[in-house]
Amino acid sequence: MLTSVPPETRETSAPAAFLNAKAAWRWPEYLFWLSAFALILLLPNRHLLMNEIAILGLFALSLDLILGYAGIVSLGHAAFFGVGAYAAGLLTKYGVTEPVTGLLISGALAGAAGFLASFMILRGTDLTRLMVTLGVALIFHEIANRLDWITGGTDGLLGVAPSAILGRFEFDFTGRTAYVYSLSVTFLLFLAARRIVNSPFGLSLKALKDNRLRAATIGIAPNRRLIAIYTLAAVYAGMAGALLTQTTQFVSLEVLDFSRSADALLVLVIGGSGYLYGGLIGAIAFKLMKDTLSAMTPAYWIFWMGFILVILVLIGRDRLVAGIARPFAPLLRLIGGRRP
Amino acid sequence: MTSRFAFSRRAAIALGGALVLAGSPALAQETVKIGLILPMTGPSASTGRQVEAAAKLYIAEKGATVAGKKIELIVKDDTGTPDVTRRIAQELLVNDKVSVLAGFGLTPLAFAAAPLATQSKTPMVVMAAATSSITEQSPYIVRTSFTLPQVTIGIADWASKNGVKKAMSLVTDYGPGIDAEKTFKERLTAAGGEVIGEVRVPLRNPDFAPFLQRVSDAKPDALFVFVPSGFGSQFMKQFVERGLDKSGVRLIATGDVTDDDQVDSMGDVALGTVTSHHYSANHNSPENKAFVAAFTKAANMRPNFMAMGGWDGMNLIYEALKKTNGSTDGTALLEAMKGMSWTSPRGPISIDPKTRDIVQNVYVRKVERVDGQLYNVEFSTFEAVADPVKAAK
Amino acid sequence: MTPALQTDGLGKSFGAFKANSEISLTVAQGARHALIGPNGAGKTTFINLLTGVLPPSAGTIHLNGEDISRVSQQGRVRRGMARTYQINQLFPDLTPLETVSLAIAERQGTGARFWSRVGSDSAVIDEAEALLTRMQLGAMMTRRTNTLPYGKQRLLEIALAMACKPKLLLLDEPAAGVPEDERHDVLDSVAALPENVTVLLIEHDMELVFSFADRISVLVQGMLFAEGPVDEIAGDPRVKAVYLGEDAHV
Amino acid sequence: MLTILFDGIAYGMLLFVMAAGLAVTLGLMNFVNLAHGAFAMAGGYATVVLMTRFGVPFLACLPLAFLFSAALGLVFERTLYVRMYERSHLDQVLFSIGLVFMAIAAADYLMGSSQQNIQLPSYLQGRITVAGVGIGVYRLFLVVICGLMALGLQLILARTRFGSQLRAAVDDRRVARGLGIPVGTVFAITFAFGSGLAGLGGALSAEIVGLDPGFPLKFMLYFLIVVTVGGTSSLTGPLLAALLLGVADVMGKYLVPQLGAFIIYAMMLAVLMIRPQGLFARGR
Repeated sequence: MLTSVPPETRETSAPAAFLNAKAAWRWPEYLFWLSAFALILLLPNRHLLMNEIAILGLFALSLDLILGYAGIVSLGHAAFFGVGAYAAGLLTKYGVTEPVTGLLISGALAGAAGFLASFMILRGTDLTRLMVTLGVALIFHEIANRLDWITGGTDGLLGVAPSAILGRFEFDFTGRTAYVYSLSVTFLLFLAARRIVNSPFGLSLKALKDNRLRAATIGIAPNRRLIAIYTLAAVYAGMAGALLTQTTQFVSLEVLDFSRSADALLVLVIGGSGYLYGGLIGAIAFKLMKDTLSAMTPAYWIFWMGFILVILVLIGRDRLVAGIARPFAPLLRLIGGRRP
Repeated sequence: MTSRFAFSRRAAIALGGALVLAGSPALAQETVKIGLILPMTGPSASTGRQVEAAAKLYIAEKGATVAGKKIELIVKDDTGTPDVTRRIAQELLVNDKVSVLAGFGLTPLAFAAAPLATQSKTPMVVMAAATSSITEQSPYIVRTSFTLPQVTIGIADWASKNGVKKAMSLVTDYGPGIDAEKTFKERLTAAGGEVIGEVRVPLRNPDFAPFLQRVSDAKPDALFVFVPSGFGSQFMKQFVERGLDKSGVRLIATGDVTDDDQVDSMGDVALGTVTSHHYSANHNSPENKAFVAAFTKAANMRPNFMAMGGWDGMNLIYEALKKTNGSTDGTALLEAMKGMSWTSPRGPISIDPKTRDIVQNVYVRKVERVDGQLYNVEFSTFEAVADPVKAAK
Repeated sequence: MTPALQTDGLGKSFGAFKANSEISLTVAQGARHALIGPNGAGKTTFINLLTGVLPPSAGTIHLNGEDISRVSQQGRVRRGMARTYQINQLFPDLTPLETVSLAIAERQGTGARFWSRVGSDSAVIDEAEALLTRMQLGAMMTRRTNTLPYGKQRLLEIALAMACKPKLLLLDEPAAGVPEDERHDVLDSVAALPENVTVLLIEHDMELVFSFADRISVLVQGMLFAEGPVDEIAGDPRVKAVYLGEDAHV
Repeated sequence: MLTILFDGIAYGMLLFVMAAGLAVTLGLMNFVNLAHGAFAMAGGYATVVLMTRFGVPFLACLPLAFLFSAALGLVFERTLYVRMYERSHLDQVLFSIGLVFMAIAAADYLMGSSQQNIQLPSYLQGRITVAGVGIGVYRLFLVVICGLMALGLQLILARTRFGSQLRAAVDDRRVARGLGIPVGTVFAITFAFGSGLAGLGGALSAEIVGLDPGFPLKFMLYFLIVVTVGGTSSLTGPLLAALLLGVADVMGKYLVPQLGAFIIYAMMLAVLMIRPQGLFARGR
């Protein structure tokens, strides 16, 4: 593959080759996804946890799209996760039991919510945005609580029984189908995200994040781009929520909880933002850490989570990772182009 | 209820195999694992602490061996999040091969796990959550806590017998609150009383002032209150601060408001409050005296009704194992649990074989000072009360 | 011939403070026009008015005969106005190649494409490469901007503005802060700007102004103080007085 | 109706007392300190321990709670926060959330997970009637304390040399240092003061809202709403915002109880939409 260059690409100019190389797949990426799929066979008793990881990873990836690529901070990303989760639950309950159909509709509905909400995050400072996103999530939470005749309120939504995926694959007890399903969806959405961030549109987002003033003076209309990416991120978050509903066959108010938004942020701190893998790697580290810590000390694990977070932020993730993973440094460099 | 899963064949075999293996009497001294899933962190952490302490105390007191089997308790924190509860329950079933699922601090947590109990034919002992319909979500659910309607009728009946004609209700705006509001109204209206106003307070609410002002405007004979146990004290203080106690509005509530965990630190404002509930740490029986003493010593706190649910839940599991001679077959255990009755520290209780819900005495109590500490002192008893919602069906 | 830029009675007040007032300035097509003035004369405000960062309190702005007083920043860029900044306003995490491609793609209307790779649009890439080479950035176009020497970053400022193919280019102190050994590069590049581009140079540095401009306007206390060909302004004693009184180093 | 108005004012004052410390650390120092609630909780627990174990009277506990939280704040400022001033708001959010988690677990470990209550002295309990309007004594006490506090703070900030040094240091640390302002010391003192106020707020509000290890998260939202709605450049802003929110919330809940929790969130969003810098912010 590296030796035989097809004739038409030989004429590619050096700069184009540089840009293409930046967007090209590297071997650790293949490795990452191959191992993720290999785990279907390798770790049959942890499918449920891995399903949760895939969903959290997708959710964090969605936050990465706005935080890592467009620089929009959010403390309320769970709003769209929740919309997707409830949409999927209600669809399943009232007739649309096929999961993929439900997933697509839920994503679209969450996207619509994101589109409307995006107009509120265009102005103001980071602090304003933190509060506005938080406020939107709180209102959604309260709405879901109030509409208890349809959402089940605090008791949760019962009777969510999805049928077989595409009419062929039934959800099973060990969580295998669930994991394969969530991983596949996450993978496909990851591919799309990867394509988008490497496009001119993606590049213009990075420019907006770096220097919004200058981006405006070279003719980029910031608001439209931000609305577009925010809507897309909401679609992703909604699909993550829909996956959770379909694989756990239950929806409760916790899908809209503040801690759900905070978790996604923590995941990105752990995994790093702005290179797409941060959400996925962070989700793995976060869930494993939480699982291990809470098995060790069910009541006080949250202390150690806090401790790790403080250390991570204080020392800086890059320096910490560099210290621990110096032997793996070349590998990490290969996966991530640029990390903040 | 029909099964929500199409069991993959391999999983069914694996699980079935595990059950056969666990159930075979040839292997002496194997362990019986009990998966105890509780909110140990987050807003409902205190529920988890009470149940866990009681369950551990039970094992310490009665020994870790029953019917020749060693009991192993696996405690997991679900942070009060239903999807986590479900995942943990599923993992406990698949990986740890637990014979009984137990715990479940809140209604949605029990709801999320219910299909798994049906699917794996594993008994699920609900030790805390109190919404009436929980036991209907799976034929394998057994409850040792209480239902909110069950304890609400106590206070409603007491009120109508004690001259309350016009009452108002004030509840937290979520599932259990609405249950309580409904039951109270039905019961009081049936006895000839009237509910002249219903106020619902948001779950996140630091100040009761505007709601209490409405009560003050309406001047009912009595105010019936349900708030989750952490909010009882604030409510009580603001009730008194507003002078409602002096203006002739009688405060009545379910026992959640004067939770044993809290009541002593509420101070004098709580004195005289009449509530109805199924357990008070002050319950006068030798069983309870021993239980309270041991619990206080072991956990360094006063046991409340949550602890009681944990204690009786463990007792139910132990007794069922004795009855099956140590067999952990889920259906056999479930059958053994149905109809079982015993004398608990809270008084005589039994498991209704039809509904698998608990039947117990509901006591009407008044907050009084006993040996310098505030307690709910029982003064009237409704005997062997079943969950009224399911009884009506 | 329609002037490239014309302002009529342009003014901006912040409360009682008049940062700009009654500025009527005409810049002819293809001109090399310089705007000078002591610190605090209102040059920055004037640029912000021209580029649409601030809405004017009074007056109008015409670009090639079209009234753009109410047009958005991006709209003015599309109509052929570009600017550089006195203090670098670049994208530190992007390479010069990406930076310039971004502006070119935006101009060509392909900037919002989200399903093709940045490197796949050869029209954009080739133009970017040519421009960067012309601006003496060819060797460094794939380095991250914040690792470039300062002089090269100044050049990128100009290249980025040129990538918008402006008819009118506003240069805001292009040589500010550039070390002596890199200064030549910048001055040469400014001198080599295409003739069909009208340039309005806002500058402090008299050497650069006199070598580059053919016409000079002097701004003092928010108002046009003098205007004329270079030698006329250079010999104007009033201008000297203003400058010597305010800023001795010129 | 007047009673409800007073209740609204008192609730507003309660919000302000909880948020005053944050108005200092976030508002004046521009540090997104989500751990504010943790310092408030520390003050609350200090009061509970002093009162129940050592029998210290309530009023004497208040300054002690202030000092305890201030000391805690000083230690944390010198060791940890000082490294975070120049970081992005997001980093500050994550750092302080980490602290909140640790504080929750630590409080749980030290004090137990159940709720603690404070017994007020009898002269602060009950209710008095002024011109036909029933007023809770403790609420009146809160209103008075808060009013004095806000006034005092504003005077310190606007009139003293320390105040101007602080403003200069927040605007531009480098320039301030160049002017010979001991930036480190100014920040340390201010942060300790803000933490102290948080502690005082915790002690004062514990009576009404209760105190348990979840406190820092449960009420985080309210602190943040008050400060962001009020604008972060002064202390009168948060005070007015707290009053406005308090009155609107209480009135709203009284008149249209169905709206319940929506009122305060909707107000926050509306204000931030129209004035992203906050309602009472002067343009910076």
